Amino acid sequence: MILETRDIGKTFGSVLALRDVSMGVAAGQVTCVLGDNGAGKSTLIKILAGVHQHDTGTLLVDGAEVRFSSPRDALDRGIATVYQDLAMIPLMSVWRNFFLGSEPTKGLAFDVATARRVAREELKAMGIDIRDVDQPVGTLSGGERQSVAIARAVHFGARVLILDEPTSALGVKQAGVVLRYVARARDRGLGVVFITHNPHHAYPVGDRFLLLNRGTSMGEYAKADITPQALTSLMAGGAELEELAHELKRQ
Amino acid sequence: MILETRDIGKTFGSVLALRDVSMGVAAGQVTCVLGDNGAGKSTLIKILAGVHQHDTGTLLVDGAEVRFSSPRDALDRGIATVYQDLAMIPLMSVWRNFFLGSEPTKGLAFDVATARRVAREELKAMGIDIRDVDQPVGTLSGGERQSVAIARAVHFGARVLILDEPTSALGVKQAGVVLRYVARARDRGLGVVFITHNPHHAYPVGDRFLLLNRGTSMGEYAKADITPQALTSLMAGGAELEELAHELKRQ
Amino acid sequence: SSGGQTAQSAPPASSAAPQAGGGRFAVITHGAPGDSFWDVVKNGAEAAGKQYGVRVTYQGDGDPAKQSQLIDQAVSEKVDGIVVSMANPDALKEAIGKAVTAKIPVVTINSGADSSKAFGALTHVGQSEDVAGRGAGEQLKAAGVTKLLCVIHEAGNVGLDQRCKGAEEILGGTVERLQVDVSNLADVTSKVTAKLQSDQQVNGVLSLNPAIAIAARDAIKDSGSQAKLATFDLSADVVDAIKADEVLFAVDQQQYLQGYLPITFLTLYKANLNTVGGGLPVNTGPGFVTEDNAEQVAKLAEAGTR
Amino acid sequence: MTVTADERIARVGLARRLLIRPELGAVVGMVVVFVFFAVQSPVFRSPAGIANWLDPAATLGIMAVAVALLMIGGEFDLSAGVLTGTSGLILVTLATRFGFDVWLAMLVGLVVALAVGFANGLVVTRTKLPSFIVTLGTFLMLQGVNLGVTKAITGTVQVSGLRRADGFEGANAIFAGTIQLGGTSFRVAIVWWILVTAAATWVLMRSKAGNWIFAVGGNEQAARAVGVPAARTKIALFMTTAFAAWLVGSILALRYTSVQANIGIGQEFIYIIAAVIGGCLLTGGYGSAIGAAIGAVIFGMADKGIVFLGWDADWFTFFLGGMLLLATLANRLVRRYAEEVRH
Amino acid sequence: MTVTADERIARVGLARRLLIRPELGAVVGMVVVFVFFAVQSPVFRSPAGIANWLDPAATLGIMAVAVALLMIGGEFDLSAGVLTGTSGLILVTLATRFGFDVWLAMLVGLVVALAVGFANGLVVTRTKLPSFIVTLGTFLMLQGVNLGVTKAITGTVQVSGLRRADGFEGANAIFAGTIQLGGTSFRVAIVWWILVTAAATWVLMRSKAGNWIFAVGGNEQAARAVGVPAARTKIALFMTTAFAAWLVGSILALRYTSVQANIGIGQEFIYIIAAVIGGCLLTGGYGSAIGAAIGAVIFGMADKGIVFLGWDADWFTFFLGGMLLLATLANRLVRRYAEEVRH
Ligand SMILES: Nc1ncnc2c1ncn2[C@@H]1O[C@H](COP(=O)(O)OP(=O)(O)OP(=O)(O)O)[C@@H](O)[C@H]1O
Ligand SMILES: Nc1ncnc2c1ncn2[C@@H]1O[C@H](COP(=O)(O)OP(=O)(O)OP(=O)(O)O)[C@@H](O)[C@H]1O
Ligand SMILES: [Mg+2]
Ligand SMILES: [Mg+2]
Repeated sequence: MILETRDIGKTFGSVLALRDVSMGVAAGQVTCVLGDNGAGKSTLIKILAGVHQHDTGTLLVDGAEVRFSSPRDALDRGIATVYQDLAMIPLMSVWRNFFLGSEPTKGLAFDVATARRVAREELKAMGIDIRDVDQPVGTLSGGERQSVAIARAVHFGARVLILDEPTSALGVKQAGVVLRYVARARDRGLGVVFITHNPHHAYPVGDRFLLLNRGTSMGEYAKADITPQALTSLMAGGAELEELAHELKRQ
Repeated sequence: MILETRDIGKTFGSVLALRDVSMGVAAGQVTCVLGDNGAGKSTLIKILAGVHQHDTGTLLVDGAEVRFSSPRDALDRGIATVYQDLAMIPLMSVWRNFFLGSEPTKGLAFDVATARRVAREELKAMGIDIRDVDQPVGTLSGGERQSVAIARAVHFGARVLILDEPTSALGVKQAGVVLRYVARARDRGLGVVFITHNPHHAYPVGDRFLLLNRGTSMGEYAKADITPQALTSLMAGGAELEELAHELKRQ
Repeated sequence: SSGGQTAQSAPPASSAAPQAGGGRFAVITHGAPGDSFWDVVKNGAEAAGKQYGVRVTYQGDGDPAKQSQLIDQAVSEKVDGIVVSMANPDALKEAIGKAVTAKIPVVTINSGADSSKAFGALTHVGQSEDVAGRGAGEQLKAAGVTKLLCVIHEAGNVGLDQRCKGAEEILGGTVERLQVDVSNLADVTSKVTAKLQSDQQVNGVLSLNPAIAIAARDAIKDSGSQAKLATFDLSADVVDAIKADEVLFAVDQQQYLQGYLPITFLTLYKANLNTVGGGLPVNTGPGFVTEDNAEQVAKLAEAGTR
Repeated sequence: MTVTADERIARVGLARRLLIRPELGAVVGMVVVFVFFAVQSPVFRSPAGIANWLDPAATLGIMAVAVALLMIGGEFDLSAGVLTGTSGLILVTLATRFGFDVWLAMLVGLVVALAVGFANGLVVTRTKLPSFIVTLGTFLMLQGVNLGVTKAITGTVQVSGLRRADGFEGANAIFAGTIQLGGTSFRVAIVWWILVTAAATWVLMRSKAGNWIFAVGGNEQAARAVGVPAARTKIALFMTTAFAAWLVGSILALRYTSVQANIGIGQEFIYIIAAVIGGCLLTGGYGSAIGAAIGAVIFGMADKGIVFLGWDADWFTFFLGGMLLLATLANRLVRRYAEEVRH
Repeated sequence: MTVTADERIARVGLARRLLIRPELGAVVGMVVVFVFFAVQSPVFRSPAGIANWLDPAATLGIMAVAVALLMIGGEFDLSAGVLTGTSGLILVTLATRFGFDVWLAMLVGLVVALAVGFANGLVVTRTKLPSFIVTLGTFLMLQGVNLGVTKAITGTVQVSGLRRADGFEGANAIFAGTIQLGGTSFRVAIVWWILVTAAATWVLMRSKAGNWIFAVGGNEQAARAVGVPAARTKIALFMTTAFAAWLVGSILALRYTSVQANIGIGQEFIYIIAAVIGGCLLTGGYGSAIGAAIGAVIFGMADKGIVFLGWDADWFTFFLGGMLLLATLANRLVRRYAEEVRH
């Protein structure tokens, strides 16, 4: 296990967001975190990424207990994250955002030409063609913004890649591209933590599945131990959608 | 048609976000808008909702040409919208956000007790149980935030309900609830404009389907004229996902 | 004080005097705009300008850097004469030097009498603040004040500091300073009250501005103190208060003259190369407005010439 | 899962819950400052002393509360300080030079002040320029008008003699009088301050308008999108500040019966400071009226307390600065304890 | 779809593209103000006149540029103005009362200034208090120190006599001298100003640190999340402002050879104003160094131009306010034209 939590918990003021959650991610494996809205998925990965500090339990990197004091700490240990809600600086241009915190340099200077070029290329490679990498991120569409964040995390490929609902705002095509990236990262030996609501996205790429409900763990399953059907039904609903389709037909 | 656009277009500085798009929504019908990231879906509905003003083409309400000067204008004509990106005020509590702009009053005063109670009830009815309606919206999870916005729009049910990717951040259960709300609104005679990336969500509830690509319309289809398969494949990818599942299996 | 006769009843336009030929003169002081003392100087200068048919511009800034920039500006405009108050002679040395080099006559006013000649000014009008402060100190001492509160309404203002210091020289080490904000009078009252409440020894208050004097008068009333109040400069309210025996006296520098006379001198110099003072400063005060002459001065203060 | 209790809410004491309110941190700051001075100076804690430092806190507080509303609504008003001067000048000039009745003169002052507030709001909402710049312009322009007009009419930089005007007695009693309370006379301005704070709190917490104020300050675009009349809300806020400026200007003019042309300059920042000490965010969308009122008290206490202690006048601002830092720090620590995260 | 051209980008002229840059609106404002005064006053447009108004623009500009960086980084520094005084006072006091060489005295001043900047930054990043409040505390404390220490050492509120100190000539020539250009002597401060602006622009646009500055001002949490050392960036920004304050303080002290204890008070807002006129957002994350430099020019031109026109000093601030409003409005209109929507 590169990254592991044991009985980890987190409280915000009077809100218990997470209780006694244990999980892990190994090199070359994808751990999917699934759960309803407000289940604590984002909170969990923010602890893994050093944004929040856990209140109880232990966090281990390579088997040794750690406590991240800042996201920089986590980054320095090779943990890169794409956040659901704090990914980008709206007023900054796409290329500046892309390289934020890991700027390429040429002598003392920020190598602006390279940064522009690489940002454009990486985005194109992901199937996102941003018209103008000088555009402020705030003027991008919701999905474009998400894509830029993912392209960045993939580009700076670390040991562990954490993705918080990367596919939710994406079209079918772009979602497929992201899933392919996840698979490729896994094949290169990275550990991936992948959060999603969509069991159809989770099952094909996942190796282990952590199910969260109202802040507590409903168990961690290896792919061998769970069928797609079981996973979908655990995700509360599953076949419901089929049924819904009938129900929604005009009476 | 309650709401109709004819060859509508919008430019942001040098960016042509939308060109010559025609669509309509009739009472008791659901018009789905589908398209890739950055296709212009949000831009289109922001024009319908009075947030942006169109540069070219015409906008008609009940067959008469209009030009909304503000969202209030649109609201006053019975057009309620749930936005993808500017739905909520993060520092304000859930119940204050819920009633923002349509506060219940008791004499001169804002009827706080009613507001709190109704907000809690409406959210519960939607299957979202927020612990504490006094919590600032900024501390809610992404999906919870989305749910509050939808519950609000539904509660203040208007003649036209516009939903911008309401289901993308939601779990399967909550997504089902939203689809049921859409169907119920339709059955009550509202016109609904429903934006989504998910053809599986769109097909069961939609009556007409507008496909956007890179700012232009790829056509508007009635449900009778298009099969789910055709729709999915038009959405660029469709069966791709199946194929992807194979591809992503470990080599 | 030197009585009620003022320049307002101006000398008759003299046909005998040589033609001034519509010169332009710049008055540049260290007083903030709206300061009641410097406003009277401005009125004096402008009255003289009208009198002699010359153009007078008045500017004031308490920051010596800004003041010297204003002098620089006047020099590049090639005015016919500059009137400058020197609260901080060192800082103005260079700018005044430039004016003198450019052959622009300079008259210094108010403070800076010691450096005036050395800098090459024609003459100096007025007297330094510490002389005025000493004058106030003497009067207060005579009135039996043993412990004085000197209210400074602009921290770090040299002129105000010098006034307090002058009083201190006469009264010895029993002068306490209090800093207040002149743009918030409610605050001034309560601060002076606080001081009087907490230090019963204080039996005299010296304010350096007429508005502060009124605020201090209220404070003395509020705190039930027996302290005697004196002030620098006049306003209609202060004159009323002097008449009502609430204010002991007001120090009157007759600053109207510090505006009026330099313009007169410069006009004469321009037309006739006259110089005044023979190397010695022309003193304008200090005079004192007390109960005895308050009545006469009242109207003049209201008109902005005292 | 039960409906009544949610297992995910940790039980927290009432005390801790209360502390989350923006103003309660400020209360702690206030107590700290009060205790600090009270233990050292008996006069400071005596009724007469309290009446003394409450007086400037009251006029500052009236302004701070109005400015706090405006700041919660996401805007600044730098012209508020000078506007107190403008209102006072209009009152005294009309009453003494043009023979107006004091009440009528006050009414004219009110109309002018509201017009200035309206203009500020209109320019800000129309041009979308930052209010910091727009009201800075108004600030400078009013400053010039105050001086220029006063000079033009009176020939001096102040107008006085209000005492002799018609209607002075009545207006003075209502706006600038004193009330006896246990043998100590308190300024009536304190009552006005309490009224203004109560009204502002009610508006913020219990009215539609309050909801709109938080919303336009928190995210104007989102607020507009749900139909909040953002422009009207902001204009109303600027007019509220102008109203407060008129009230304070009139109180001071009636008390001192004369007004100087440069009054109020520099005060605009003190108002903002009091609001910030009281817990308002500079970025808008968060704060409270009571907090701002308490901020004014903290400022007033520190300001006067130093005089009561008799510390060296030269070092006055040094102590004042230290005091303010300590008060806000205490405030902050309390809130940190109460809730771990709040951006 | 072709790779080279995107059909969704409307063709726009180079001119219009240029106008999107934050500083180019300010340029238009500057031109408007210049033309306004130049047509009315021949002295204003003469070389001597230009040298006149460029001089205050230069010292203001150095500060405005540093303050702009800080504001882009999302913070304010209200202590910057007084710190110029502190630096100057240290220089003159050490050189005249303690026999230090001017250069050594300047070095001590620099160390102290940087220490103050560091302290500001540390307190802001550690306590998470708004910098407005923290630096307000520093502002007040420094003000007290300036006055208290000066009084204690010299007995008055000013120190002077730097002219006689060792090393004065050299330092004066470098920091406070003049350069002849076509028969007119320009202040060397103008050169410093250009250097500072160029350096700041390079840092902002072409260095890692620049990227971090925009990021911490735009969204500190997001910046921290991708590993930007937010605290260090902010501390460095506060130290930059302190450095600029030291530079300006030394320039002024060397030029005027004496310093008053109250110097620099109130200037802090002028710096912010210049930065805002130049296009900086008060909320952080957006702005430019060149814009701030231009903002300083606009302010300097309006400030001195009114004097050149000989308008009544009583109405000075009225015209100044009107001028500033017009300049920012022109700026705004230009940007509106250039791009319809931004954020
Ligand atoms: N800073 C905070 N302060 C208070 N409560 C918080 C904070 N952050 C999160 N919470 C609460 O913790 C719970 C878990 O939130 P989290 O964002 O982890 O959910 P999630 O599983 O990511 O949901 P979603 O799928 O909707 O994104 C939520 O109910 C939320 O209200
Ligand atoms: N204010 C703006 N300024 C400049 N460009 C903008 C602005 N708003 C949107 N755009 C551009 O217009 C295009 C369409 O954006 P829009 O938000 O409508 O896409 P969308 O179809 O909603 O995408 P998504 O599915 O990702 O939400 C995008 O490429 C975006 O970059
Ligand atoms: Mg989440
Ligand atoms: Mg969208």
